[in-house]
Amino acid sequence: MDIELARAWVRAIGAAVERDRERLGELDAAIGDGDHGANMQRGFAAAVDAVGAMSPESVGAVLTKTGTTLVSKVGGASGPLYGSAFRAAGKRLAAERAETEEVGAALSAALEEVRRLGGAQAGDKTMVDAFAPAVDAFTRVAGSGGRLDEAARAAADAADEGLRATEPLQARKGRASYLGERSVGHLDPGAASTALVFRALAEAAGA
Amino acid sequence: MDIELARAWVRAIGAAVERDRERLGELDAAIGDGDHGANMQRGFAAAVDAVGAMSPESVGAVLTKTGTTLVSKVGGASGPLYGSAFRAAGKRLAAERAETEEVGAALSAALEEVRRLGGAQAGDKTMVDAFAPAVDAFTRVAGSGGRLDEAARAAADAADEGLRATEPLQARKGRASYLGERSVGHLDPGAASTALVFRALAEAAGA
Amino acid sequence: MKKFLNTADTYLTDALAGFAAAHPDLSVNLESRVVTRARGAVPGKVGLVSGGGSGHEPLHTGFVGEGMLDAACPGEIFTSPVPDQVVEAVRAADSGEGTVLIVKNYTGDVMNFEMAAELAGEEGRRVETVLVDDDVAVEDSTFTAGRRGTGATLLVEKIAGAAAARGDALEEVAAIGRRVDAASRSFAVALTACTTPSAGRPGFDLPEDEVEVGVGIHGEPGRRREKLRPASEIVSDMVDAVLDDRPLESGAEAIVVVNGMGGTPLSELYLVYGEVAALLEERGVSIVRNAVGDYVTSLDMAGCSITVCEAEEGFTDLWDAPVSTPGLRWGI
Amino acid sequence: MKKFLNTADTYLTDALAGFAAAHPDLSVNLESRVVTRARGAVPGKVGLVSGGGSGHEPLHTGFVGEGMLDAACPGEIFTSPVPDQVVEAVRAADSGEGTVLIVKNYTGDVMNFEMAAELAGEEGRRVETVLVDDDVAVEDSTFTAGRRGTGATLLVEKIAGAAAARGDALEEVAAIGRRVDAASRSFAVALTACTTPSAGRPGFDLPEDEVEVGVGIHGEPGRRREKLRPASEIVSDMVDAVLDDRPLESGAEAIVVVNGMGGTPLSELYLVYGEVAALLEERGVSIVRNAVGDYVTSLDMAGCSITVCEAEEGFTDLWDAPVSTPGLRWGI
Ligand SMILES: Nc1ncnc2c1ncn2[C@@H]1O[C@H](COP(=O)(O)OP(=O)(O)O)[C@@H](O)[C@H]1O
Ligand SMILES: Nc1ncnc2c1ncn2[C@@H]1O[C@H](COP(=O)(O)OP(=O)(O)O)[C@@H](O)[C@H]1O
Ligand SMILES: [Mg+2]
Ligand SMILES: [Mg+2]
Ligand SMILES: [Mg+2]
Ligand SMILES: [Mg+2]
Repeated sequence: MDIELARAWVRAIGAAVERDRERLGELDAAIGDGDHGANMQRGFAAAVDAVGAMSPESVGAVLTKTGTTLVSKVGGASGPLYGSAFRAAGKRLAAERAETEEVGAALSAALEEVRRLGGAQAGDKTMVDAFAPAVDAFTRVAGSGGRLDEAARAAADAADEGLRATEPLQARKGRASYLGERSVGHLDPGAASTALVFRALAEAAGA
Repeated sequence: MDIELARAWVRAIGAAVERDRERLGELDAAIGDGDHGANMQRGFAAAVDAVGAMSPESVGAVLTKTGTTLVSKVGGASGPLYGSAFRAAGKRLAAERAETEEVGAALSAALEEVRRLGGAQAGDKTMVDAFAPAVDAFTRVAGSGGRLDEAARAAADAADEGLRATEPLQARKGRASYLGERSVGHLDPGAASTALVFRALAEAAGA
Repeated sequence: MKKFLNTADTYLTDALAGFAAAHPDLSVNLESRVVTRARGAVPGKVGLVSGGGSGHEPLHTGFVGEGMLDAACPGEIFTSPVPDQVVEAVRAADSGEGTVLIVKNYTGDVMNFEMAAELAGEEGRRVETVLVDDDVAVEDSTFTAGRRGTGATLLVEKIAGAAAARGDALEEVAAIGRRVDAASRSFAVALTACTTPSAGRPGFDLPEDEVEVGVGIHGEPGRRREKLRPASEIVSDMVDAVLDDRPLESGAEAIVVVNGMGGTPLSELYLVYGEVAALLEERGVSIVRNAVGDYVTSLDMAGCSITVCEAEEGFTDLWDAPVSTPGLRWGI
Repeated sequence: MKKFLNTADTYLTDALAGFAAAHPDLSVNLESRVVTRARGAVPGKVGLVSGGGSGHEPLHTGFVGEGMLDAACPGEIFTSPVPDQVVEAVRAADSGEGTVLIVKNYTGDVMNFEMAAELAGEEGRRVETVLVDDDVAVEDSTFTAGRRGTGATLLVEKIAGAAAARGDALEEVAAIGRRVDAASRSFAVALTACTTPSAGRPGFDLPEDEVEVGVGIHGEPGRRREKLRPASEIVSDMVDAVLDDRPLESGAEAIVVVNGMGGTPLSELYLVYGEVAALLEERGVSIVRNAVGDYVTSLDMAGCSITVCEAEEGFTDLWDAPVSTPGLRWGI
């Protein structure tokens, strides 16, 4: 991954959440407060602007800027979570280019940060349920010598799979947990946006 | 008219407004505030109780009691209007029995009081538009020697006719006047209750 | 109908009972339906009484207390009180200095309060009536029942209440009440109809993209129906209606009330106030005081009214004077 | 969607601009979205900051002023503020005596305020956080995000605000805020869903004869759906839920808040209060203070919450202490 690709990734996320803003909002309305689409759209639109306006000296600078922007623009649960995730990833990638395995390590650090901040376990019906399998898949492919686009595609597929698997779950973290059993039968909105984030990486890397 | 007939009249009005409470409410909702049915029902239910509990010494006492009860139970526009009307009529009938012409004079006094208090002219789309033709018809029949039931039936028919004639009118008094042209095309609720009052007299007298 | 109630018939009594429980400094007679200050008439002070149909809370019951009303007589929902109630309220309010009746201009209210005033007069009580008729949606002509009393009632009750509290005589309190009314104009728009407990359904049907313009406070339809437009346009028309009827010169000072009808959240009312403030500023009118909130409501109706009152000599000080009621409180 | 607004995107800014215009004694920064007292931090006084998603007005912006908050930071509708905003608010509130953050217990609020607290700490500011988590509709277990913060926020902000005003030190103000939270429990029922400007339609569909039981204040569905029943039954269940979670002995004293969600008229809230008062009396609990009205709302949602706070040593005096904010005012 180079600086341009990092930027392209952020732009691709921006485009995806813009496009799916309403869907994310509806998913959140069903078991939360309906703002997840607006939150993601607001955050990544700002991030796209921010990383477009800067002259980054490393891949990490792009991701850190993205994270910082998310933290200061989004609010809600997803702002600190995604924001800190991107910042954690950015911290690991101090060079102008990053090998795919390094990207994998950065993504692992991001996941770690989400887990630490939010305290969610696998199966709690949160973004972790898409994030964790995605990072797993990414590092597996990267570890066996796969290219970035291959790793990213595997990650995106795994995230999709993880998203689907949130449907039957009962939420134990975030707003959806307030609904108790009524959270069952719905996709988790944060898992859905995480799937978009990894799909965007695959798109950017494959282009 | 004797004391029992006066009481029967009040009971008949009570039954009629109970039965038509909803219709009167709907008429009032269309061009007013929707309470006319409840107002009439509350007032006449109390009046039926009141005249049932008393030992009146004159026809007028029954009507005066009815009027007083309406004034102190109804509120709104219809309370003072009907209340004062019944009181004005009651004042004229100090004996145990009243001839039909005397009843006619009492009804004229009642109408006069409604006019004085409310200041409505014919065609203003108020209860006066049913009340005035009813009193006209009543006194005409009574003046030419008609019986009470005949006079009352003519009055009721005239009131019905007057009610129907309020539909195309634009209101110039009461709440409906606030609607301006939008009051056109609706029956006046007070005219509708007035038609019930006269129909009830015809029923009571015909029984 | 979706309301917190037990039965439609007991709605009013139950709500008044709750009001009584919540406000031990007021005395609520559930039988006669009269709300007074617990300590009764204030010796040496002119009494202030208002009332009208229920469903407009906090008006009028919520404005009983120090610096405002001495007694209120709530009628049935949207139905003016009966004369007996009003007389009872006058008795409770009258310390011997006479009583001012604040009456919103509706045929029923006017007639019932008139009858009450007569009865009170027969008891040897001095009574003055202040009629509130601020709603410019209604033409003030012989072809109507005259302008309705709406949002300005808050201003009249507060300002006349403060005048009475500072010791003004009967005629003076009435006079300032009348001046406030004369200086005030209002206009209201509804986004939804309200539902009375007894009717059980909305008073009129309003499509999802239409609003009723020029409504009163009794759930009646307005002067006309319009497509929903941006708030800036709606408010601009409302302010025009108000100021066309009683123009204010550049340099004038005004007290403005943006009043919610019961179902509109505060943030929308503030949004509306922002538009009003900008429009008045454009015209060179400075808003010296304002009130934004639910004061003169129409059950659960979504909508708002805008009242502009020219702040004549003395109004602002009386508005600022201490008041302690359930619905308005400061300085005490 | 029927609202007084210009565009969904500008709703919040326009409403805040109107709020700013209406309250010249507050200072509203539309850029940073921070509301403070116009005269800034009070020398020698512990600062009080709260914030959260918008759409709950008057909470929190409406509680900035003497005797209550020093600053509020409103987020987007139903979205917690970002750390930058909170830090800005802390800077405005901090006179050097430290600042108490009052945070409603939602994942997003907690995380954003935590990050802000860290940043403020890095600036050398002393910060204490009081978490409000009173809503018993949510189990307080590791299988949930913990109880939500709802109606008790009013009590915490008022009482902690009064403690700060009388000169309590940072830890003391925080401690009393925590005690108020610990003594409070709430439960809410919604009759309708609310509509956020950006969604443009109600968050959930509720049939005409059903209610959502155990809702929060963000338009989310509740714990379960029920048929609409008489208010006495609904309220009885609500009071049971509250008192089952934190029983009060006969003889206990309580402060009770019956809080409207934005679309429910005051008369219904009083009706509900009447039921609550009767039920607590049955249990031998005396209500020493109450508040009935819209305090912690959910846009235009029809519904209400009931909060019972045991009036521990000192609470009542602090509740009674003077306060002057747009949403709560007495004694000043
Ligand atoms: N504790 C947590 N750990 C991980 N993810 C969480 C946690 N709480 C919430 N989330 C994620 O955040 C998403 C909601 O984000 P968003 O709607 O933007 O914020 P909010 O819940 O504050 O409205 C949820 O769908 C979930 O995936
Ligand atoms: N000035 C008036 N003169 C005669 N009748 C009137 C007048 N004003 C109103 N009414 C009658 O009263 C009726 C409404 O009565 P009601 O609904 O009980 O009272 P309110 O208008 O106070 O709600 C109207 O339909 C009309 O017939
Ligand atoms: Mg959300
Ligand atoms: Mg009526
Ligand atoms: Mg009426
Ligand atoms: Mg949110």
